[in-house]
Amino acid sequence: MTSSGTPLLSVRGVVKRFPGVTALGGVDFDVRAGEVHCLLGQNGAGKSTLIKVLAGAHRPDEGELRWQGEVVSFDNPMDAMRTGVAAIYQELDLVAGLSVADNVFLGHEPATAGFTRRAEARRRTRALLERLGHPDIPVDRDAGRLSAANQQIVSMARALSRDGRLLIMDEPSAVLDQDEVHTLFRVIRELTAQGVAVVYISHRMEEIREIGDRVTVLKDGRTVATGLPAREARTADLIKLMTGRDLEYVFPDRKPLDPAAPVVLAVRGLAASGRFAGLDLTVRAGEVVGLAGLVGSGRSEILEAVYGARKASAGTVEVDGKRLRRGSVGAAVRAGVGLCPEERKSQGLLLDQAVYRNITVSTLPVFARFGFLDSGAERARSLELTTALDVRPPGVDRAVRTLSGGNQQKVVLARWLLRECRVLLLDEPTRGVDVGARSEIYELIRDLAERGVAVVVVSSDVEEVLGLSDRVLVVREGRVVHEGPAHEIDEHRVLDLVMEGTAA
Amino acid sequence: ACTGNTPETTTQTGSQGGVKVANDEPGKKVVIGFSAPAADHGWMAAISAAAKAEAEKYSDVELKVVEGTNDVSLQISQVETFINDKVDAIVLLPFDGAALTPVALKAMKAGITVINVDRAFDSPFAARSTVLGDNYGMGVSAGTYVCEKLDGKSDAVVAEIAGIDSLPLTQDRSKGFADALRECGLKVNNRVAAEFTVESGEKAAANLLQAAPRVDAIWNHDDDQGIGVSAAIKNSGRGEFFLIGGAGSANVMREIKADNGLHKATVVYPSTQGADGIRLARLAVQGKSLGDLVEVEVPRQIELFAPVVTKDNVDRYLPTAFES
Amino acid sequence: MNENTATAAVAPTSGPPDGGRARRAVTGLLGSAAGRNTGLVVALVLLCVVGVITAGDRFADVDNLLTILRLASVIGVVSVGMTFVITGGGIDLSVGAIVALSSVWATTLATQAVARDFHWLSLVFTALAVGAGCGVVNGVLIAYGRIVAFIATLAMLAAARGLAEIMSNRKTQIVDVPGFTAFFDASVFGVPVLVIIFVLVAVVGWVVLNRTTFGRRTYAVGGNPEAARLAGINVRRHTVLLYTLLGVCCGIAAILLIARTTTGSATHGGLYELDAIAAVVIGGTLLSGGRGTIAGTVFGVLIFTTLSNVFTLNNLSISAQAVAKGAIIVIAVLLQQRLARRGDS
Amino acid sequence: MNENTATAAVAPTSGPPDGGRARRAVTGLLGSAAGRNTGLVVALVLLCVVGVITAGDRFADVDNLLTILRLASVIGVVSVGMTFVITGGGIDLSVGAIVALSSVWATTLATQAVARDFHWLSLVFTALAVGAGCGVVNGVLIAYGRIVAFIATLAMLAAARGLAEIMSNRKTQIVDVPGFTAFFDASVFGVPVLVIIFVLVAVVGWVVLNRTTFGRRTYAVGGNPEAARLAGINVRRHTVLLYTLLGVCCGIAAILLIARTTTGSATHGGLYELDAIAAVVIGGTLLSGGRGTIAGTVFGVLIFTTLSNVFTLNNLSISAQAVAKGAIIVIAVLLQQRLARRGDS
Ligand SMILES: Nc1ncnc2c1ncn2[C@@H]1O[C@H](COP(=O)(O)OP(=O)(O)OP(=O)(O)O)[C@@H](O)[C@H]1O
Ligand SMILES: Nc1ncnc2c1ncn2[C@@H]1O[C@H](COP(=O)(O)OP(=O)(O)OP(=O)(O)O)[C@@H](O)[C@H]1O
Ligand SMILES: O[C@@H]1[C@H](O)[C@H](O)CO[C@H]1O
Ligand SMILES: [Mg+2]
Ligand SMILES: [Mg+2]
Repeated sequence: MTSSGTPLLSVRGVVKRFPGVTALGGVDFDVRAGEVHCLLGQNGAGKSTLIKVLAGAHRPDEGELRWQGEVVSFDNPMDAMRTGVAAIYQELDLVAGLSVADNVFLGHEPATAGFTRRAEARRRTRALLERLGHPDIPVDRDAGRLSAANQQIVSMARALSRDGRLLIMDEPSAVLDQDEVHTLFRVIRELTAQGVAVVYISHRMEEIREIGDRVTVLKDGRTVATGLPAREARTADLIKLMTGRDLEYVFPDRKPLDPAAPVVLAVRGLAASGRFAGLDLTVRAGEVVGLAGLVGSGRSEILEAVYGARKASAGTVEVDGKRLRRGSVGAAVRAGVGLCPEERKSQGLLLDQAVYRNITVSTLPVFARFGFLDSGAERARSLELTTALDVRPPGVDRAVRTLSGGNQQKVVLARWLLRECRVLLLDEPTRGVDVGARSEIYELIRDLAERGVAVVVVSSDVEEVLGLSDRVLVVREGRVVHEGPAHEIDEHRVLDLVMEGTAA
Repeated sequence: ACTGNTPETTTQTGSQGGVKVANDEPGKKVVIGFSAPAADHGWMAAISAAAKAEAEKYSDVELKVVEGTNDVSLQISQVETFINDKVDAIVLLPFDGAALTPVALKAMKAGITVINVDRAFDSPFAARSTVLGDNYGMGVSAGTYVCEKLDGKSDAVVAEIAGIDSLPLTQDRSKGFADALRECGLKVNNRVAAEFTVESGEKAAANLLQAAPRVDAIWNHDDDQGIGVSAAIKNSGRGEFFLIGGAGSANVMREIKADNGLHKATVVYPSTQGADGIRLARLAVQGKSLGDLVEVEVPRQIELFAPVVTKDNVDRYLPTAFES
Repeated sequence: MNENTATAAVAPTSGPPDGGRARRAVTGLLGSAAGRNTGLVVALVLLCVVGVITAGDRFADVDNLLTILRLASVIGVVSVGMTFVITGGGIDLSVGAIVALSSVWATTLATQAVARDFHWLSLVFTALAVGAGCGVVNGVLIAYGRIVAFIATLAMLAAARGLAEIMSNRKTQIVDVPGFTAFFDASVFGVPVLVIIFVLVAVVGWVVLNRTTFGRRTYAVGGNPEAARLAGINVRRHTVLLYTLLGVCCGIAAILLIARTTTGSATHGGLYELDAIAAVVIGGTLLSGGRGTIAGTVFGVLIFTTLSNVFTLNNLSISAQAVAKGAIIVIAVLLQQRLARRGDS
Repeated sequence: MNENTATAAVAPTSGPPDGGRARRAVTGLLGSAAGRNTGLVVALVLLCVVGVITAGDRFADVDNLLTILRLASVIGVVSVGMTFVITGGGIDLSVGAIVALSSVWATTLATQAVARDFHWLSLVFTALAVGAGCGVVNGVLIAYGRIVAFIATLAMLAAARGLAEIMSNRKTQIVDVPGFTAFFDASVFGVPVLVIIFVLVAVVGWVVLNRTTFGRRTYAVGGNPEAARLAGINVRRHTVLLYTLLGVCCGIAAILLIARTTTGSATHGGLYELDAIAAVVIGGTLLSGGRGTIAGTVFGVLIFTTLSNVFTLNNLSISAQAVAKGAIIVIAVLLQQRLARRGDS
């Protein structure tokens, strides 16, 4: 496994325990200078925990790290950064109230005698953003006001600003669209050409193929394979290593839509000032409609406006022929509309509360008699769903905060599966979800549709939109540029539509 | 430290009196509970300090002092604790006289001698004996003094710096002041309230001096806050008026004596009432009476005199005045 | 960590899904009381031990314990309400002022006349209505006016106390409604009515917070208001309800205080805001919202009241008491932390 | 919203990257003062208009304005420090008690003797050292003892005031150090030294919060402590520094108060915690941390002091003042919100 030369970083027997869980139970792998080393593993396998150990954010309970052969111990993130490790964490870790430039240089501000040199910070930030293909992000804007994708770009700029020798990226592509992923890969190649090592985590197999050199697979907190060639290893083998099962990554069959099915959701002329305008959308019972588009094209805002969470400036939303009061989530919910929001942490989860409470929060009346809750029933129903979605570790009394990112996403999804909606709006439902669980989620969505629910799915994964939907709407800059059955359009055509005009 | 030891009351029970020998002689041991509002200003701090000092003079007195509080509910529970504890007497300076009445009644029913100090209960049965300062009288004394000094000046501007405005005693003082001024055709032109503390006195006075471009006389209810009042006046560079104090601190009396400041007088409001309460409690429990009275029991009520201290009589009061 | 998860921490099995609700409620109550609050229990026990050592029988006496409970009842009722508001992500500085205003309004000559002519309950209703009214105003300013809770309730603090002073003309108003006094002075099996009311409020509070949709939504609203909104909860209305509930608790506290003092006064309830918030926070409720426990709050209240009782029994200098109080607060919290952490793993 | 974004909001061009720092600092200060704080400015102006209408020359008088500023200076200095702590995600209830303890310690007979024999500055240093010491204790309890800030500083409140009472024997300690009094009683070009010190503290505070790494990190520590930690910031040490800074501000406030009242006393600084927090929050600093503005705080302080000045000039009763104060707070905040929102879009 070892090749010539000392590895830049080697990890031996690393163990990390949390109360009640052993997140890492013995991890070994080496990273060489100039390579892109991919980490693969199911949700909860321990990838994020591992990179937090490497970046000094967690102290391991056992095991050792060697940096160019020397044993090192990182007591805090500063130690790791001084040594040359920079990380992009899975959960966006920006300070919402600070500007982009301040965020990029947080902790290592250019300064003279404690006074920040703000012009320099701005200039260098601009340069970094340009390198990442985003000169459009204003360096003085509060980070909290950027879209999730742009925040991810800022996180990357921040990691680059550290001039690390080892760059760790935990699912950086989860919130990016394909175009942006390609820019990211270009930057990664530049870096590796200069001898920087990159540890790259993603659930998207095709990315690993494209950018990776070697692969290490984690399962239940242990290394099950390491140093596999990223391009040659067979997908089926990798999945088997990760899950211990043979899994096919396929979309469920679509039954032909009943042409007589009633229209459940009818949106007419919906507009939100400056974001999107003149949106028409009808979804029949049992139909899955996909919204494709670039990140930032306004899809999330469309869903939010339909749901009443964002005030529309014009247009109407009807559910089962009844018009909803504009800007009222309560009205939408009463009419049977559900929204699974895009940002699980800020919009979706009650992080400190138990899994089952997160799942039932939208469905409480079902479990209540005269306002008194039957928490036994709540737990039981939640457990059914978490089992179906393979949430790990199992059990519904754990605080959601302690789950891995992908498992948190499943919890949000479970909430809306539990609530038997007439209309379900899903914004990036599989973000951060591993391959195994992904097909289970697809099945569940299909099941719902078959039971007569009208589903709208937004996803930046074009393959997913096409594979899952009956009908597709392509959105560009707040306008629908194409609408038609999903089987009549392919990925390239969608990308062309999406990109048109943006090149200018 | 006894500003309030006016001859009428305390000399007779005091250690100089001829009968004191009999009264001061150690008798049956007396356990006294003492509770007062929070010592959030100098006068109130002096009250507890004087009570404690007084108790220490007697070998037959055991004093229990509890945390001063402005929370009536807490003060009630302190008294309840004294009752549970079966103390012999309770000296109570209530934060709010009416609110502490029920529990004082309960104590009396339990056979405990309750001595009410400074702020009166609203039931005559709630205390064996009551020691009161004359708050209305203070206002009258101060107002009368102002009238005398401003004799005939009908356009005179009079200002008042009151204490904690939500206390009945402050209202009594203000009423007495206004009533006395009315007698000579004057009125309170500007009035502010402070909180009996130095800091609040400075703040209130600073604003007051801006509100009234010309003043002839100011009555300040409390000499502790008066230190702040004086600081504010000094800062404003003003001095066209004279100042009357309240409560009677040694500081202010020294200034009156030296006659080098704006203070020309102060109205005594004894900070020794607590100490008097301790003595009365002891006597009542031991079944003794006030020495110079023929009466064989401790009286029901003692209202202390509120004399005006001026340059002419300051020597009489200075030795017993309290230090801020 | 809220009380259910606490139960889970104590008994890691996720429990039979069909277990009886009542049984779980009881285990929940005890489990959380003993488990998550070990530190508080230990601190309280230590305080009692100190009480017994320094004051012996005088401390352990039933009458003394009832005195502690009676003292705890007024601020306790307010603290239970405050637990809801803080768990729901808010804060209320106006509780003391609301208690004052309710007490004054309920004891004006007019109200008392009605109470005598009609029924003494009209006095009670007046206090509750005034409390609820103030709570509604707070809630509306915060939820619909979008004024930060701290500022909105600070404004209410000033306004309600000022109004109470104006109404009462800064005089203490004495209650003379025989039925009222008789009812609240009574005891049931030796337990004063005041204490019974406090216990009732605490138990109802616990049930509502932990066993009802309202309670569950309170956690959600406090933990992540945006997520709660997107989950279909009417966050604004819920916020108004929370402050109203606290207002009603202030009304109840006003009644208890009127009963205890036979008076209504604009000076009642001074600094209750600090005392209540302190009890809630020391009990383990997060000031930032999303986590709250009624049991912890009750322990917090008991710790503070027992502390002052022990001090009262022991004749310490007033200033020394303050210094000791500071030290004891720190020790209690450190204890709670260490023990709770150990209980976790 | 911090002051930088405020600048951006006012002048949407992102500015020449090489612009002079001083110039930008000035534009930043003014821009934020006028832009983000429009509502506060309007509220203050309205108050002044009311002052002029109701009290005429007596209000507009230079002496009166200086009186307002002098009254603002003590609480203003504390509020500037409080802005840092709150922006950094904390809270401090002990500021008033620390002011009291510093004032007492700096005016004991012993300290005054040293001050007279040696140099009056030793009195100043004593106050600063005591303030800093209390701040360090607060910070350590919070950052390393992991005690919630509310509770830790509540404990400090009790302890420091108790200690001040013990030291002073609850007597008011009069200052008799001629050099000290002379220095602080002076004026420079008609502006009292007290006011100059307040202005200095505010300006330094603004620069530190907005133009130094310490300030940037304060926002980060308050806005997202975990992100700050991951960025390599020593969050605990930073927290200790924040409370120490506030402690020093309390020391400065104690000196100003000693100068103003010529005394040190355990009763000084009563309820400063509420006043300071109110000024900070009304100024637009988020109680939950991460956003803070010194300019807003200064406006907050000025609004409150002007309010009480206008009331006094008009001879209003305290109760009426309280009711009006409540209403005015609400109006000021609503105004600020509406105007800030309009400025945004
Ligand atoms: N702070 C924590 N406390 C308790 N358990 C934790 C904590 N952080 C992580 N875990 C647990 O450790 C395990 C590994 O989690 P980790 O986040 O490393 O997974 P992951 O491989 O990154 O998954 P994903 O692909 O979903 O991001 C999970 O079981 C998770 O629940
Ligand atoms: N609160 C906000 N303030 C300012 N700009 C915003 C805000 N929210 C969204 N935007 C901007 O609006 C645009 C549309 O964002 P939106 O999240 O709807 O896009 P999207 O198509 O859903 O993309 P994604 O896949 O990232 O969710 C983006 O350019 C984003 O930067
Ligand atoms: O509290 C008050 C004031 O201190 C006053 O100065 C004297 O009377 C007391 O009751
Ligand atoms: Mg992860
Ligand atoms: Mg989106």
